[in-house]
Amino acid sequence: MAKIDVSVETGDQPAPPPSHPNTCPSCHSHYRDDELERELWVCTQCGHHFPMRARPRIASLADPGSFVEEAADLHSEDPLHFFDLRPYTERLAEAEMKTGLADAMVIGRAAIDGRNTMLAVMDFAFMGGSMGSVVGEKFSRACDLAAETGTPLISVTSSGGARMQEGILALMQLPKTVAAVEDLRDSGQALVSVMAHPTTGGVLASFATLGDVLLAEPNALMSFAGPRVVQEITREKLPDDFGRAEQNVRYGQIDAIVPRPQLRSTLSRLLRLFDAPE
Amino acid sequence: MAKIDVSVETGDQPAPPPSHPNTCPSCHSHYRDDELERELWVCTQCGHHFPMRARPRIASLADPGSFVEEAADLHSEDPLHFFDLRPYTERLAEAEMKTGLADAMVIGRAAIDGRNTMLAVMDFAFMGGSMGSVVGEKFSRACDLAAETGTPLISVTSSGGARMQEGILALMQLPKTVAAVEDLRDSGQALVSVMAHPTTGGVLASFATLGDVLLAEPNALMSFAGPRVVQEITREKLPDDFGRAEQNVRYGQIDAIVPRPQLRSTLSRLLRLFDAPE
Amino acid sequence: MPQSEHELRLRERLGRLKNLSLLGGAKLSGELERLQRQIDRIGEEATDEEIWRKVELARHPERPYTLDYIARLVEDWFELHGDRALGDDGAMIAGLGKFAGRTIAVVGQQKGRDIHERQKRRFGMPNPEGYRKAMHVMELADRHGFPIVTLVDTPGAYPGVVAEQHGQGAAIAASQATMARLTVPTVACVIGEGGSGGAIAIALADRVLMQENAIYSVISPEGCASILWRDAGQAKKAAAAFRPDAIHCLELGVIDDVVPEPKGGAQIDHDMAARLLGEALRDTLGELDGIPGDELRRRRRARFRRLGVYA
Amino acid sequence: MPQSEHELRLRERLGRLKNLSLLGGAKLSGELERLQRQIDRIGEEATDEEIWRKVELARHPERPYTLDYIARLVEDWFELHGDRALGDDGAMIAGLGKFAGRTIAVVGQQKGRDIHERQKRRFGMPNPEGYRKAMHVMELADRHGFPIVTLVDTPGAYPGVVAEQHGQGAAIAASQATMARLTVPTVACVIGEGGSGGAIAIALADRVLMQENAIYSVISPEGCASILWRDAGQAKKAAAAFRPDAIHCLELGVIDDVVPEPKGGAQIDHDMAARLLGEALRDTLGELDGIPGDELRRRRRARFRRLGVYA
Ligand SMILES: [Zn+2]
Ligand SMILES: [Zn+2]
Repeated sequence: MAKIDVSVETGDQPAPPPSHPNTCPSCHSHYRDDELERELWVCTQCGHHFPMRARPRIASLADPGSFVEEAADLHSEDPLHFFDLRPYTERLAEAEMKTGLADAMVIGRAAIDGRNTMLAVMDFAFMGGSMGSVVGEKFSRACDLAAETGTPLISVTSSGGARMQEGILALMQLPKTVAAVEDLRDSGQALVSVMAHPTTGGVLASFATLGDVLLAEPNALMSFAGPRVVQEITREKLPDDFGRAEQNVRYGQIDAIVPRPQLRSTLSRLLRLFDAPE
Repeated sequence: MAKIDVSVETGDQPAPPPSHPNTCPSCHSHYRDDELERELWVCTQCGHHFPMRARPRIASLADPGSFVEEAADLHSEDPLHFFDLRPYTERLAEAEMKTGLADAMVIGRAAIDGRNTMLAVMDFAFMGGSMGSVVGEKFSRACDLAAETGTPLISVTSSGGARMQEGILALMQLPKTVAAVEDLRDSGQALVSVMAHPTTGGVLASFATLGDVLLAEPNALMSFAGPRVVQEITREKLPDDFGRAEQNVRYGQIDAIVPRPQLRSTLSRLLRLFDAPE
Repeated sequence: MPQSEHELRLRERLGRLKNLSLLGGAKLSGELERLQRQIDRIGEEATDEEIWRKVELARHPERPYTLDYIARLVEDWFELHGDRALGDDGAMIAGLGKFAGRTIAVVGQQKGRDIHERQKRRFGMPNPEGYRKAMHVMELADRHGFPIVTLVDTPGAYPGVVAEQHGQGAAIAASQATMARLTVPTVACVIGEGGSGGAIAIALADRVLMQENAIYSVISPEGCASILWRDAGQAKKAAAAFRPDAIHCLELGVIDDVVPEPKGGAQIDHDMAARLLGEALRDTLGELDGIPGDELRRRRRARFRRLGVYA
Repeated sequence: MPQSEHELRLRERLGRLKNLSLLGGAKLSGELERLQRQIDRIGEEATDEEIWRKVELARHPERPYTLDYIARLVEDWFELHGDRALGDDGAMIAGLGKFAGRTIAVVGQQKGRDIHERQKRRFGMPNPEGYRKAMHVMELADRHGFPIVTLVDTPGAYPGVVAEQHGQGAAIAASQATMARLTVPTVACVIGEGGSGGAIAIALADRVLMQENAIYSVISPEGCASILWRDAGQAKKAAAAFRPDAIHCLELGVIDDVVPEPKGGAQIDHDMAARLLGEALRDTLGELDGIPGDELRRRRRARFRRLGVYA
């Protein structure tokens, strides 16, 4: 009965990395850093969406100068004194060095086309975007800030699931963020959820799927269990688009797939519809 | 695009009648009237459930002497002056003569094992149990009486659907009964729905499926569209148990199939669970 | 035809409002006009030929469909998809948009125009997934206080094996129940075929309108004819018997107002049809403004609980 | 191991209650006893061997399952079935019954005992239909004011292709959200394996209990080991690293109390295990009596929103 159901990533990369991070894994076009940045990390040849880091994501969505970060200083503790191949504290320090972030989510106030909103944006480069106490707390605070300021909350997720190194407390971030969404909902404010590749495990099974509107980036993996686990347990051949955004649209799970270049205008429209304050 | 979706019965019989009404259509056992009555119109050989009229149904469920009928005198009018092969008024008069009922539903207060409840029981023998203004009004009043007296409501349905002869007003009995169920629900009282063969069309698509608990008799047809219509439109081969209670259990549509001999004790238990007053 | 009970109610309301009209502004005089128009209409009983002409117009392949109206009336339209369980039903449209300066939700059946789209839209006959999508979006609108407009245009719910397995009847009941619980203003308009349970599933609204050439009925004329006379060809006779036209529905109190169409039918001028529909929707939503949510709900239920004729 | 924050909170509450104890009756002294017991337990940290023994006991094939407890503790049990959309999931039980003199709803995963039943129950791993059935019954209970007891016993949600297509992740989220909205008293107890998202889906309760030999974890020891050391055989080492035992969960404030089992484990004496569980459930439900629904909901959300360790 060995099985994993909140799939947990411990590495820092989405998967076996391509030969070079700027080579499109789909059509093998190669890009310079500045080219990719200009194109929002979307392959101009085939439309493949490269992973997008939290800060550039925010820069691509928020009106210039409008973003004010909140709770930037929250850091994980090590409640379990967890040690696998290396101590958890060492992994955290390394991730912080590498990403310049204190954990896998950045939250803050912003405006899009002049309308105020809260943003909660995940960064897969920080320990696979795994959700531990800090992600849970930051997301919860983002809900409260949205409720207090009377603005919608937009979340952009990219996560391998719960952060195993925090044990059962990582699992508790599921009900914690769910409770926060419910408080936000009771305040009358909207949650718009944008799921980028991958949004899996505990993040999919908590706040990410509780949005009033559910959007996904093209080809984003959005499965609760990882393809490998499903394959091992069921011995079934998986469909080609197993767990992908396209499958989720077909099965009625999400509202729309939005290519990254259209994301800003789509969110702007949704902020108008949800009457976000100007 | 000819199609029927609230299936409507105009005849008075469930289907082509068997050679003799007391011959089991399933195993061909033959019964005397008093035998069938004693066995609640269930074939003792194979378990086939014969149609059961409203008054014997009530007698089989209610404590002796406890049933007090309400709104017995409500009669249909003929808002459309509807005339097909015969005038609607003539059909109504004939059905009343044949069944001794003013329309296809009987409602009233009753007790089961000493617990008070409201009953709303349909009779297929009255124009195929079709739902017109009187059925809609009686069911609505049953909801209000249950709310006022603080008792659950038990409905037993058997219906071919909306009564075509009342035109659009027959369709309006769907939202009417739905609104009545919602008022009952807001009063905190339970609705227990027992679906006997057949519960189809407009009755299935309104109050019958809105119960807190959904029960069915074995082999009862519970489809929105009739098998013939589905066959004609889709040209698919229908599964053997198309629309039957057993299929509905398998697909998660109802809570349980309850053979008629166990119905009284099952309802008694549910009245205890829903704290019906003694 | 005796003066109907509905007509009596209308006349009474008209009388009451006329006494108030010295106090009221433009809004009140608009309502007076509307009531007078309704009473006038009730006089104009349609002939059998006219009724059949309406059946044909209601099904006219060039008649504007839900998305045609949305394109003309709704700004910032954002379509929502999926029932969050099984699929996304192309026969049912649901989404958010701006109408008359505020956000509303629009829900409606959608027929297809070309062969490919007709299949995708299943000729406007929703599966349970479609009704569940509608419920999901109506609940979303309710949470956010967005009024809801439903556009009814369906021959009926889809009569399929899988639809039955997934609970077609229960989905239609649940969708009505959802509407009976809403605390936001709701307006339904039958814009083509209002076919039976498949239609009423999204028509339990505070106000129900019908376009001039729409039909609303418990059963299709063909279905009725094939049951009564074992001959679907007798559809015209059946339609004459149960009169699915707007005036008749108004007379019975089933609908609250008739929305005019361009002369000759909505198919002749989509833009004008949309403008006329838009005006009716705006006025009707306006009438519901300011009524508290629980009062809206109470009146909505009472409105439907009144319907029926018995003695 | 430093004194945990949760222990500090417990001590503070104990101190407060002791000052009140002159006023309180039997109920208060019961709670004092319970708090003292919790504090005592937090001292008893389990060794790695003891933790692994608990993993084995939690999965013991003779351990009582949800229906075993229902049979012993609930009168007039009436099982409800189906998600009203797609199917009836044998891995999830839901129904109504009488417990301690009142009607409650019970919801819980169910493992199978023989081969046939194991398949039907999918080893206690629910599909989305199972979670949707749970939500449906919890909402029914909420409408009628019935308290809800959930019994958690699952290796996790079923990781199947169809489960994913039907929205497994969203169903788990929605089930938690449903629980976060309830206004009736809710008590969850982990009675075997509390496996990850599949478990928490039905464990967002006012009070969370764990049986002495149950486990509760973010990932199975085997899953953890195969990720960390690429070797599921290292499960014992993994379990020692994240300690899924009840005492540890109590220490972290994840659960509120530990339910004793018969000596040697619940599998040894089902009747006694049920009696001990029944007492704990009765006491815990008793503590929640009389708290208004919206206050219950507020505190329930606050309870979970506190969880986590950060600086
Ligand atoms: Zn490419
Ligand atoms: Zn027989």
